[in-house]
Amino acid sequence: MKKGEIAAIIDLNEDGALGSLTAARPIGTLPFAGRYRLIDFPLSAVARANVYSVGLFMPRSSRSVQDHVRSGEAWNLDLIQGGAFLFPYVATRDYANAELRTRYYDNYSQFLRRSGAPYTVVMGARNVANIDLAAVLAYHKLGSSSITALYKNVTPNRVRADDPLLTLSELSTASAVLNASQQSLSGHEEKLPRFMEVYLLDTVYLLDLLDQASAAGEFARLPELLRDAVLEQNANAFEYTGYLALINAVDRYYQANMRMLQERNFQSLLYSSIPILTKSKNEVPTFFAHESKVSGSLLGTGGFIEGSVARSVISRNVTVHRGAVVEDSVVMQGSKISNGSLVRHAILDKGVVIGPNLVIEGTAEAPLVLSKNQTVFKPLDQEANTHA
Amino acid sequence: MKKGEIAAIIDLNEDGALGSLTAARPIGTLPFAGRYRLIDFPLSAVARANVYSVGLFMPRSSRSVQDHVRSGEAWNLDLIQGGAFLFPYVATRDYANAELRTRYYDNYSQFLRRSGAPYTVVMGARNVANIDLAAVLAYHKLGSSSITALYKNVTPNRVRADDPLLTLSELSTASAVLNASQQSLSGHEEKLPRFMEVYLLDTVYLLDLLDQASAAGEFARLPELLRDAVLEQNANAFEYTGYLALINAVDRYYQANMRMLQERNFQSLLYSSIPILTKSKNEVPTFFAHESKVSGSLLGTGGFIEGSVARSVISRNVTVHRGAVVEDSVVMQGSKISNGSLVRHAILDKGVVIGPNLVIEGTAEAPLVLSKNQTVFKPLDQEANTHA
Amino acid sequence: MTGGTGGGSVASEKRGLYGNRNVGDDLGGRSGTRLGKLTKSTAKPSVPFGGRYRIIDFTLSNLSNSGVDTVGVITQYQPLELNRHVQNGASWGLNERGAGVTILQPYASSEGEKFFEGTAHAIYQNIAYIDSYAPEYLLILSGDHIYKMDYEQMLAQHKAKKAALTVGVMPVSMDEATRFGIMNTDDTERIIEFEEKPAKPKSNLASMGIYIFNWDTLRRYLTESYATGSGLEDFGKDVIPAYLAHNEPTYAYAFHGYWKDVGTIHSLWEANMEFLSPHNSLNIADRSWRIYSQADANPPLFVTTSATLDRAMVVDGAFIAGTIIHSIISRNVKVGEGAVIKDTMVMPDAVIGKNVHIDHAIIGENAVVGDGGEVIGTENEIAVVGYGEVVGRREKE
Amino acid sequence: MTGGTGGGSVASEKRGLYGNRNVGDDLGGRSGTRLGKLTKSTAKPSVPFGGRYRIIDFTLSNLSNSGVDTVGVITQYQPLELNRHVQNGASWGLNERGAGVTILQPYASSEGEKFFEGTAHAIYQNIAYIDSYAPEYLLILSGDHIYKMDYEQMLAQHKAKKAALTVGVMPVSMDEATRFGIMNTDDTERIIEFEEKPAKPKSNLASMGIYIFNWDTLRRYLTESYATGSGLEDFGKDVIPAYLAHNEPTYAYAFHGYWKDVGTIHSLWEANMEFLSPHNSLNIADRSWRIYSQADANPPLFVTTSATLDRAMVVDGAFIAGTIIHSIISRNVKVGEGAVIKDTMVMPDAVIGKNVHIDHAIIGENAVVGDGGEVIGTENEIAVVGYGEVVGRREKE
Repeated sequence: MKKGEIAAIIDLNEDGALGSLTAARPIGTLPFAGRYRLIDFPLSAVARANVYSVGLFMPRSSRSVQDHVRSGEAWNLDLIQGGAFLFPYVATRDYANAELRTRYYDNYSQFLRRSGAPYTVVMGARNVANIDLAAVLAYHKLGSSSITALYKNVTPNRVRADDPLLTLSELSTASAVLNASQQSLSGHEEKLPRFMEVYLLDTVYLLDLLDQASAAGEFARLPELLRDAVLEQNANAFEYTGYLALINAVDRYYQANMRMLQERNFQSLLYSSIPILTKSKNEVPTFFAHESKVSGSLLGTGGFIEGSVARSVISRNVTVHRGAVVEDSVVMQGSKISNGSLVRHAILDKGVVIGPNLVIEGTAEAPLVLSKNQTVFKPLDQEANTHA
Repeated sequence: MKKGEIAAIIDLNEDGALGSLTAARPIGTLPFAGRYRLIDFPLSAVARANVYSVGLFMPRSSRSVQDHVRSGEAWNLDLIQGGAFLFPYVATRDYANAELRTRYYDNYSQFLRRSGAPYTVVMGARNVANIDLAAVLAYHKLGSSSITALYKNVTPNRVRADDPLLTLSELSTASAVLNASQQSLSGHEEKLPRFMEVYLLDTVYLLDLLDQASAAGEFARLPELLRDAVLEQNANAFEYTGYLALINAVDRYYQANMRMLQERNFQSLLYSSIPILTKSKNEVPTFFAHESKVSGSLLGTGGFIEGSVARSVISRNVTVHRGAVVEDSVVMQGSKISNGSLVRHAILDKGVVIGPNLVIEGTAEAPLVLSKNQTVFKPLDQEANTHA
Repeated sequence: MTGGTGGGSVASEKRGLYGNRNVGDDLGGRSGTRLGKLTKSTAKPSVPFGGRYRIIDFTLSNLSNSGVDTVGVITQYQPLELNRHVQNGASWGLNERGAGVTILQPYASSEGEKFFEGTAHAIYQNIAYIDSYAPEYLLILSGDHIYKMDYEQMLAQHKAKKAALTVGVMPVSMDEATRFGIMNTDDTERIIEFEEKPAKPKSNLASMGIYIFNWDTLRRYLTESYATGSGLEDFGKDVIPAYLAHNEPTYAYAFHGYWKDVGTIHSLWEANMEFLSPHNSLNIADRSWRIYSQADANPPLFVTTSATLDRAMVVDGAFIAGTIIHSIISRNVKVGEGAVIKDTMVMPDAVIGKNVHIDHAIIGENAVVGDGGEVIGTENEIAVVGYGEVVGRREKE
Repeated sequence: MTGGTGGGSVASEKRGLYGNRNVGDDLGGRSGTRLGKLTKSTAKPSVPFGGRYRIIDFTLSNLSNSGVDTVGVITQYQPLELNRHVQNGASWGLNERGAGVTILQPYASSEGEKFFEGTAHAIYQNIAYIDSYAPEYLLILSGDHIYKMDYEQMLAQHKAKKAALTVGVMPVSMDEATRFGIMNTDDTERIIEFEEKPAKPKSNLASMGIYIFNWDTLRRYLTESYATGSGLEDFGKDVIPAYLAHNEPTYAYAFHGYWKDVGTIHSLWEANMEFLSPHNSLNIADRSWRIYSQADANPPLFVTTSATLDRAMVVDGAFIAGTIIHSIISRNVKVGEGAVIKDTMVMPDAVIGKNVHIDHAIIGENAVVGDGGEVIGTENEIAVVGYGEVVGRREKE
């Protein structure tokens, strides 16, 4: 595989119902596993495959993406051969305007032409995985279709009504992408091919699709175009077998973090042949005081732990004061839990401050979410938060 | 002057009636002097003053800005101490929405707070100058106002009705910014203090202004806020004495380029104590063939000159074929002029191709403008272009 | 500044400062023997410190925070790891165009081949490099001290005193003074006498090996001395005495704060233990004077259900299944179940097996302590496992 | 690849390639005398070429375009300018994390101090550097040739032939063959004999000084030879003969295209004049194989009304008031009114005064030819003005 053989489009305009967690940030910059943002996973796959040019199609709230990606240096996207190209958000209402519609497709086309790459991968950030694009490309080259779609076989209990599935044929090709609710499932399937919302395409084919779409009278976003292409073309179907988590709901986000506490998953996602690269911060080491208790947890740097932490994912710069207990929770950077408080089955967004001697408790199925910079100094009106 | 003592806001949402030249790019990325983009001038001033954090407030067409600025490396904006922060365009209609209005001010405030800089410079790109911000800061510190405004004394014939002027008091302070047409001028002034649309402020004062604006019921953009602040506060008025060109009309853009052909102006703007930094391109040297004639001109690299060039500004990668004549013109990158053609008093945007044996001619007052990638193989309908 | 000859690139006075690392006993090809095995294959400034740093990070961060933007790092002993760590200085914000960090190693010229024979000789050999920036002042530093210092304040005093040389000094106890180079000053901070490790010190101002020189003067002293065959090789031994003998205005600048020479195994261990204190006097967590290090992206720290952490400093990439008591664990260190690590500094990428017992030790980078292994030192005799060294039983593959 | 021991960072086979510059006569501290004054204060690879480049740009661009991402640049002669030019390799896209360009200079170790005594000895001294990337193949290059070559194709042949060593060769005329190291091959391109500058060449395949080695094998040859006191110092003189003597599979890879050794004043001048041809066979303007150089931002070229340009190559930053005929003018060169420059290469930052006459010359960087000065050479005796040299009357300040 040559360097620069693939160009990448990372579309950050993804849907998901994560309440306050995605109020001011796109899914792509959600913190994950105490150390990462979701966008690190596609960017790392891309870095590993020597992709020179990455087009980032920005969501409405793009500041957090820009802050995180910056020059793209962490993923080798600051080389003269290419770079990270950020394309501004275009609001849906603008597509009524034919000129803006044309510009939407033109942004993709120009980026692809300039990249000079014969293949293009299109990915999002809400499917957390560790994808070896070199293997996908090799598979794509063997396949007969100009488009390859990635899926993972999952047990039916891990599929929800609006999860996309591939409709697979005998010949390892996919004839459609349909949500689970649109499929006629027998209910006796042992596994279902959950679509990972990742495509690898011949660039010339993708350019054709964009040209056709630009000429068409009505607007369709890139993901819709690609779904239609699978239907028309039959896609090569590539089975991914590594760790996968789809982050499109609060409970799934919570569970995906909790699954990282199992050493097997941790190793599979973070110590595979594809190193997960992220922007580094200059933080001091985390200090564990005398009489602190920490067990079965992940922790970032810069923390100060005097209390107890169990089965939790703790980002950088978190303070757990003496006598405080954090269990089965996700705590994002800069949060502070004061002495004597209990946090259990909760997600604390960045900069949350919990005063002393409080109980912050959700359930494993419906974790309590505290929003960014929320300060809690008296018992919560829990109703308000569980539905946040 | 300490490093990082100033933060910079470069507002690229500037007005100007440059027709097709600014149809797909903001004024900030207009090519200038065969080598630069207008935004290079504020960015170079900022680099020279060891500014760590630069907020670029993006125009609607932001791709050319992103392509040019990239990581900001050329201007030392890729240091860990700061960086170039790109803030997306917000359409005017959005300001009807109170939340988006708040976000507008909040973008500025957050950027300023994070920079940690005690002073802030606010600049645009349409005033081409070579500003020593260290001198401005020293002056600002001596002044009694929290805001300093920059002006240059120009002869009245160089002032147009909508050019902004400072209203100066005896004490070298400015009590207002008003367009020339709003001022009661006697007509006998020898010089007029043309405002350069550059402010230096105490950052805490600017944060106050933003907070007040955010609380106010109606929307005002930053430039309006600052004009009002001059009115209320009296600004320190700093006189700039170097080269200045205001680029807000086609003829002014043309003349500003032509003035660069005078060695004195060229030296003053480009060989002062502030080196003008720009993104470098790996181009081959320009080749001048046998029997080529070049006189009184500026040329970029990568060119191939077989014909005649006189009194013109030629960007990189321009081809002038045998027998072709280019006079008194501005030719942007990648343009080609075929054999036997004459180009005079014209502005050729990027990638213009002129076929053989044609005459492309405007006047010094109304140069003919050919728009980007325009291909001309038969005599032009000149009417259409002069009003472009 | 050099009267404008620096030209357009000299923005502020600080741009005229140069940090040059002079590794006393690394120069001349000696192997920094006082750190023993730890500096067999690497230079002392690249020895890991505090879980997340290398020793030189403190000096480089001080330079960056002080606004110095042009830094030459002089080295000749096993520079590979140091070069890789420093790279282009971007980790410390020292990557400005036309400035930045340059590694200065021995080289050959038309006059022949020469290794550096001492700290001052190394400067003499790099005159062309320094001249290319036309500085007015040259700041000379060591790269093996742990401290936070604003060199800009020292420069301000240097200018105010119109000094030719300013020497950074630390007040120490009179007992300790016998181990240092001691500066005897008059009422105006002017140095009137310099004594190397005096038996009976007259003052308690110990040289920190930090100098600010007027470059013109130093350049003249160096070129004249080498032209006449009496080359000034070392700053402490040769240059300061020459300045004093010629009555050059030489002043002391007193520094107050945490400062530690980590030139021996014991002092390195001790400095790490001091660093471990949550309220260490270095104030490492102070965000107004950050200590930067090379950026790297490791997974978060994984603490298993069998782990115990008691007064421990641990960083990302580590995997802890054992018990850590009053110790520092660096990045990517694995500690197996049942292992007990006490009063110890474990350097990056070390692997500590199951049921290992470590006490009062320094474990080198990439070292392996096999299952059930023991590494036991005492406060007076710190145990050391060298870089990549394998002790105890090997883990099963 | 080394069977996976390279670990997670080895993405493609190309990552296992290393470019190492071996500057034949720069090593051992000799001053590249064949380029005379031009290499008094700088290494040959950093000599300017073609108005916009330095010689090493061609090799570094070839490496980047061939997909090599880990490059060690071996140097010991006047490396300052070369280091500054190469920096972190970003100008050539060679700044990948975990890879990139490393300058390898002489250093001291616990075994003592050693300058490089030849090309192969330099590799021997840097085994630790190379091992740290665990490559399967090592590409060895010179940094003083002007050419465009895809090393990936050479590697493909190396692998297909299962070679231990592949040598890049250029077919030359039989006349010229007497000046080169000549490879005599069998029908399968296998090298059966190597003759250095044979009086009666048996073949016309001249060595280009480009080698691909299997690292394991080369490493063994080097360590064993130095262990037994018979160190292999030079690739041409020692290593190739040893490989042939031990019957290691050694093949020639024939390169077709423009290739020029610019090791003498005359060949440097000639290569520049060839480059000047608008349709030079190097095809410099081909965008599919770009030659990159260090980025710098100069003002555009200024051509006054008194200038004449006739078969001239000129770059940005130049200021031309005189007449340029069949010459190359580099960045920031000033040419005064009435000056005539013919068949000449002017290096960056030179100042040519008014009414100067220059013919068949190379003008060094920062040189000054004062008003009315003359620098006249002939095709057989190119005139040279050295770096920073001042000839003719000085301009008035």
